[in-house]
Amino acid sequence: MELPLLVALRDDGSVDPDLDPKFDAETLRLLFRKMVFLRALDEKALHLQRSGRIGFYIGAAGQEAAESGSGFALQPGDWLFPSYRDQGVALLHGYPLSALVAQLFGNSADATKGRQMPNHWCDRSARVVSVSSPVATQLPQSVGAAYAAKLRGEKNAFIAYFGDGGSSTGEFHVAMNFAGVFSTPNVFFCSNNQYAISVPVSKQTASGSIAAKAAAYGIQGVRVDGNDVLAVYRVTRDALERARAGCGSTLVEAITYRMGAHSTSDDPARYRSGEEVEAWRRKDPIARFAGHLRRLGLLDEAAEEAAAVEAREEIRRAVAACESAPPVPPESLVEDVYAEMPWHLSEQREWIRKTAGS
Amino acid sequence: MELPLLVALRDDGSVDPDLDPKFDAETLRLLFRKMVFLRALDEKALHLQRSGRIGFYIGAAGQEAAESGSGFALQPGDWLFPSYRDQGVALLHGYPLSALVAQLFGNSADATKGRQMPNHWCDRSARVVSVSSPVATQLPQSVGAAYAAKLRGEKNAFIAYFGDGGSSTGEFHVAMNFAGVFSTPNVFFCSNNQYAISVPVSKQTASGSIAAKAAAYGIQGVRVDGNDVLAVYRVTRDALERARAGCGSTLVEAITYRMGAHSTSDDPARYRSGEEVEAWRRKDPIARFAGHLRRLGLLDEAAEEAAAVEAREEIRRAVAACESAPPVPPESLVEDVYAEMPWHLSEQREWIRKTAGS
Amino acid sequence: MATMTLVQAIHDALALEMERDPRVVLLGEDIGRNGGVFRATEGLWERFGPERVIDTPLAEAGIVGMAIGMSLNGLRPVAEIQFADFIFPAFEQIVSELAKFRYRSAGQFIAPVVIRTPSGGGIKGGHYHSQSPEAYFIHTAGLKVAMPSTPADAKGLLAAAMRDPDPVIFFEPKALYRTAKGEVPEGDFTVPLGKARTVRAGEDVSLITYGATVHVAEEAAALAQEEGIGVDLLDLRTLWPLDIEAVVRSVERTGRAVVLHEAPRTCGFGAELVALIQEKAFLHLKAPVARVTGFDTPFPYALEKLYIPDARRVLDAIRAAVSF
Amino acid sequence: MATMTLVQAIHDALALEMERDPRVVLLGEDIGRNGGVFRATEGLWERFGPERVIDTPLAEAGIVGMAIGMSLNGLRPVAEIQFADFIFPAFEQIVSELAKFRYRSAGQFIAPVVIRTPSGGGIKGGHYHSQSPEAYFIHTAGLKVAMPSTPADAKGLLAAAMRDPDPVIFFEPKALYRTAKGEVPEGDFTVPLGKARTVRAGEDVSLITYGATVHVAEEAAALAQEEGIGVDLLDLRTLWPLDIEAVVRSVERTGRAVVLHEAPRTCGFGAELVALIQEKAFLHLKAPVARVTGFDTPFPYALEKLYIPDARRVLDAIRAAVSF
Ligand SMILES: Cc1ncc(C[n+]2csc(CCOP(=O)(O)OP(=O)(O)O)c2C)c(N)n1
Ligand SMILES: Cc1ncc(C[n+]2csc(CCOP(=O)(O)OP(=O)(O)O)c2C)c(N)n1
Ligand SMILES: [Mg+2]
Ligand SMILES: [Mg+2]
Repeated sequence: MELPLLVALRDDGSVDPDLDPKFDAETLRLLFRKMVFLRALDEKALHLQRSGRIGFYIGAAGQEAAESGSGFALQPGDWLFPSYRDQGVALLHGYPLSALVAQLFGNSADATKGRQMPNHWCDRSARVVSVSSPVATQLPQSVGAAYAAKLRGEKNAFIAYFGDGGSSTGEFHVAMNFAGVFSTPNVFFCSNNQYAISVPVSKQTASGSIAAKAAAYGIQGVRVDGNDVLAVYRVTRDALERARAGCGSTLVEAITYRMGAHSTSDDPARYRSGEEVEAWRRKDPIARFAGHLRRLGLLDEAAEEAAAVEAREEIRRAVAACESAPPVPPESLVEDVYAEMPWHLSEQREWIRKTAGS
Repeated sequence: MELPLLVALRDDGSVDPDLDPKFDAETLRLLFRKMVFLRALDEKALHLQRSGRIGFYIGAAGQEAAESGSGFALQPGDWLFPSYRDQGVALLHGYPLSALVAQLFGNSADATKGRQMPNHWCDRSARVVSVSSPVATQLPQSVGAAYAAKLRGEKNAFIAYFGDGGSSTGEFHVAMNFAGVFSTPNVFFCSNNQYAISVPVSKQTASGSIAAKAAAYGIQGVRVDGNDVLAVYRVTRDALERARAGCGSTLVEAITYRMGAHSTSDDPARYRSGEEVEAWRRKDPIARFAGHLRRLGLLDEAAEEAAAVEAREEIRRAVAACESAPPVPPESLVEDVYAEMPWHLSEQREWIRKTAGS
Repeated sequence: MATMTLVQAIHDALALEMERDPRVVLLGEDIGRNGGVFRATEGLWERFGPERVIDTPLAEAGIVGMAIGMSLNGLRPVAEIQFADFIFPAFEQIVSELAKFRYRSAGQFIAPVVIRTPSGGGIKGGHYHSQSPEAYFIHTAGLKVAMPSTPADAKGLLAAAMRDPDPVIFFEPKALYRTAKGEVPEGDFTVPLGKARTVRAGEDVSLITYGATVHVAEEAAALAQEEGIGVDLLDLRTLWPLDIEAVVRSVERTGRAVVLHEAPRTCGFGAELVALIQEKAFLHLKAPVARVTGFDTPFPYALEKLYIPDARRVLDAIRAAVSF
Repeated sequence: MATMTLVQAIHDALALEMERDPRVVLLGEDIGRNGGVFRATEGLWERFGPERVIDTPLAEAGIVGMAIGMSLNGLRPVAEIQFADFIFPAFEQIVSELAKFRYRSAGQFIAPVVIRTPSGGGIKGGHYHSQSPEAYFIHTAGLKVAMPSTPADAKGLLAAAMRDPDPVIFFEPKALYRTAKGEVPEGDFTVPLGKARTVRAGEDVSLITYGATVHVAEEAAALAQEEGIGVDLLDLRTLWPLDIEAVVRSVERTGRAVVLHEAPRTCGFGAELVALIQEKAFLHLKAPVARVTGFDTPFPYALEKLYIPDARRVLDAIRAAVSF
């Protein structure tokens, strides 16, 4: 049961006219800068982690085409149910960099009060739903949110992200099945980056393809070259449009590669070879898109370098703006468990006041 | 994604030579008697329930071909992971009628000490695993048991039964996926009887077929006419053989119909029409097989009646033998929670001794 | 006032809230055309349509996960889990997600889902149609847990739960669905979450319980009265957040307490009640707080009657407390 | 004797038992080639092969369901759940199946599965890499629950769990994996399930705990000693079935008790300990049994240090108990 792999940016430098989103020069350059920005963000965050300034980080180097291509296709009213690796999509969907960086520090500048680990952010006003660690729990939730919109006759799409590992969970199955049965406006975007921590996708499923699983649910399935930002944009845009048009859900599988570690706690050298990594590095989605833009005469070395410098500077400013914010106040520990604080948490707040001396 | 529906007993009275198991006359007659026996068992049990002699019952009328055809294909060393409706398979696999009937009464004649509701039996020596109510939990278990056999180089097959409703659970997904990845000797037998209590299969999945879901896991999928005992036997036998031969797992979908209520607590008139039921009654698997045997000259009215009388008599004797056994002793309440009784259960046994005066 | 059974009162609350608030939707297995296996949603599918009374595929994780998503996007979903015994496939969604959305997003995302589910024994349902799993949810910060014992409370508490800004696990004692009958206020009516009800006042011993065992407790209290023992009987109604004041006030007066539930003893809610009582009223206690509970076994089929606490066991505990 | 960290002791037990008993298999996420995210299974995949050290797809329900099936068919599986926070997708298999097989089949089918899982905070893991969910499992009849605090106990208890005829949920305090170092007997070695360990003897107050907080308790006990308060410190090691004798014996002597754990307070295991102590030693109690616990909130990221009980909070409770 093989689905074709959709590719826009062909090896010979041409673009498949059926998949070409036909962006103008400005948009192509903008998209490129977004990808460069993500790479720079990862580098900075990894540096912050290594130097002990933040506790943890999950990078997405190598997956910039999947992140930016799909994120670029979202429209403002759409809802995003991200996984912990999708900061790239969130930023494109209106989650401010300042908020994202503050979340990494988890101090009083963080809109979520330092409640969760880095990479577990959210933004109600941007419709970016709260990231949680348990893999794939967001998938059935995205179906419910989509159902609500459909019930009210709203025309937004609901995109949820997950990984190849996530496709093995029970939550994946129930979400796809509910989306099929209720014909909701969902897009399920699987970043198949070949690994779930150390487990290769060949040990995750014997089906050979995650997109092909869509048929088991009566929804659309699409396999796309996840390192091809134009193709990813195109298939995601189409899937979102089908959703908004009331034509049901799509499962998109973007074939890509996590070039770095699973997280700052991981050592990928334990489970994959240097050659394998090298082979994928040669397919680096940023370099690939840069080559395309260069061929079109839309990019030169100076512009490429400028994009990186600009990105680094913006990130540096964001970090500087929040790094030294004071820590979250101790009492905030017991807030937001319920809408109103019940007696037992008021008691616990009293202990905090006494012992923390606040 | 349509799989063909396999049929052996054709409408024109002929048998598809590719699916014909080529049973001799004795075997055909035996198989028929097994089906008749199941119908008689259901009738008796429903009567016992209506007259208040047992508390509850789950019948399988209409599904006798699926039950008997598949159960007939099992070999002694195979393991059975049944659902609550598969008494027919269990009996064919060596679970004694006397034990089954005693379980309905849940008194001291019951080998499982009256611990569970009717239809929740087991038999270690027959490799019939303990039935539990939660739908589909047995599926991943059957993969683990199969893995154990494979690890030891044993050549048995592991068959697990479930319903169309069960295909929606997370457990279904993880079981199929693990079976695919570990290439275990499993057969997953889905009795698609068109309903999960009141919910029609069209609201259970938008895929149109449960067998087709096999492709999502890289395992074999087969769709068979579940009211055709020969075809069911044939596809199940083949699937079991593939399993025993180390060729991996199969998902069998048997298309059938529950002619009666979901259980004695259910009123099917609330959710399906008389015409629908009538249409399926005309496809009664026992009548269909009887017609075949009559055409072959292997059955006449007298033999048919004799089979029913004999079945009823055997069941009557089994009921009589255990119905008046004494109740289970109160102290047995706290046995078998652990291998050895810990202090807290010994204490609780003391309360029982005091209050129950035993 | 109308006389209703407990299940009719549940139905009444659902119907009224659906009428009042178009954001309310119901979802679960067999709740639509079939009206629910206990008929709690009978007629609502016909009345409010299949978009608002939703028959789902057989997947509790999907039911709760979908309900969470609905609530994030402005609906007020009421999920039915057909039996509390089948809530465990949804445990991940409840414990990791439902309970934590408000906290982890610092109030940006809230998930005011009500999960209705029949619990407890008394219908010869054996292992998987009888359990009382409330302690799992009380232990999970972020959830509210309620269980009515009368038709009026069933209606009022459920309506309150459906208007509450927090997720509520709402246990319905299935043994009472048709056996508990009583006067129920007509029309709009709520019973506030977090307030216990004094079923009868007494001076000698506090008897604290909830759900189906309230009726067992009433029986035991009447028997105790015959022996001259005055029982102060408290029906908690909301298990968590607990009406701690009512509990402490009662025990301070009586100096003795028995806590009663059907769920297994070890790490059951009774343990928490004992711990709180001895923390807050230690110097008033003239006897250890006694627990009368289910056994630490899976719920049995044949020995169901032995498993569920009866008035005699409660009376024994009352006597022991008074004569300690 | 060899000096080992706690994670090395776990590794040692696994390796020795795999060597000793060919029925032992390990399964979980990233436990094979990667050696486990905490390296508890390092080298075992190379040594015993991928058939016995099994990397599974990402599905805890599958891991536990598969382990149950393996155990039904004669293997002795040890399932790793990567973090205790991710055990909930397997809750259905654990609560409805693993815990009930022996009972519901009246001993015909048994499921001696060990589930190893790192629990507790201390690594800045936030909500989902820090929880202590032991109470859920203690409340579930049919399960045994253990949690070591030293390398020697980690090895001995795990080996005992792997030979036990009942399912055991084995919590490994991840904060101790590398910080707890100690002497560990070499070769075959077990610590019996169900026996507590007296960490230090004292006459004034009993301090009862398990897992990572044993070390907090030791610190607090030392501080108390400086103030002349003798602490009788008990490390439960097996949480359930509890070593009730050791608990009661200690409290009968001291007349005062503090129970300590990291898990949330409400309906935590501490509540059960309080309930049991006051049931069995009421007349010996000179003060209410105090609980020092985590807060009734999801586990926080930034305020982790505040959340986890520290020696100062324990000392406060000890002082309060003694001066009550
Ligand atoms: C339910 C659950 N089990 C285990 C984990 C631990 N864990 C975190 S990420 C991960 C791998 C996820 O892989 P994949 O879904 O492919 O996403 P990727 O990290 O590659 O983006 C695992 C096992 C978890 N977070 N949730
Ligand atoms: C996990 C779970 N949820 C709900 C139920 C309640 N229930 C019992 S049988 C049933 C329908 C099962 O339908 P299907 O799988 O098609 O099997 P059938 O009864 O038709 O043989 C339901 C919802 C259950 N037993 N387990
Ligand atoms: Mg991945
Ligand atoms: Mg069915």
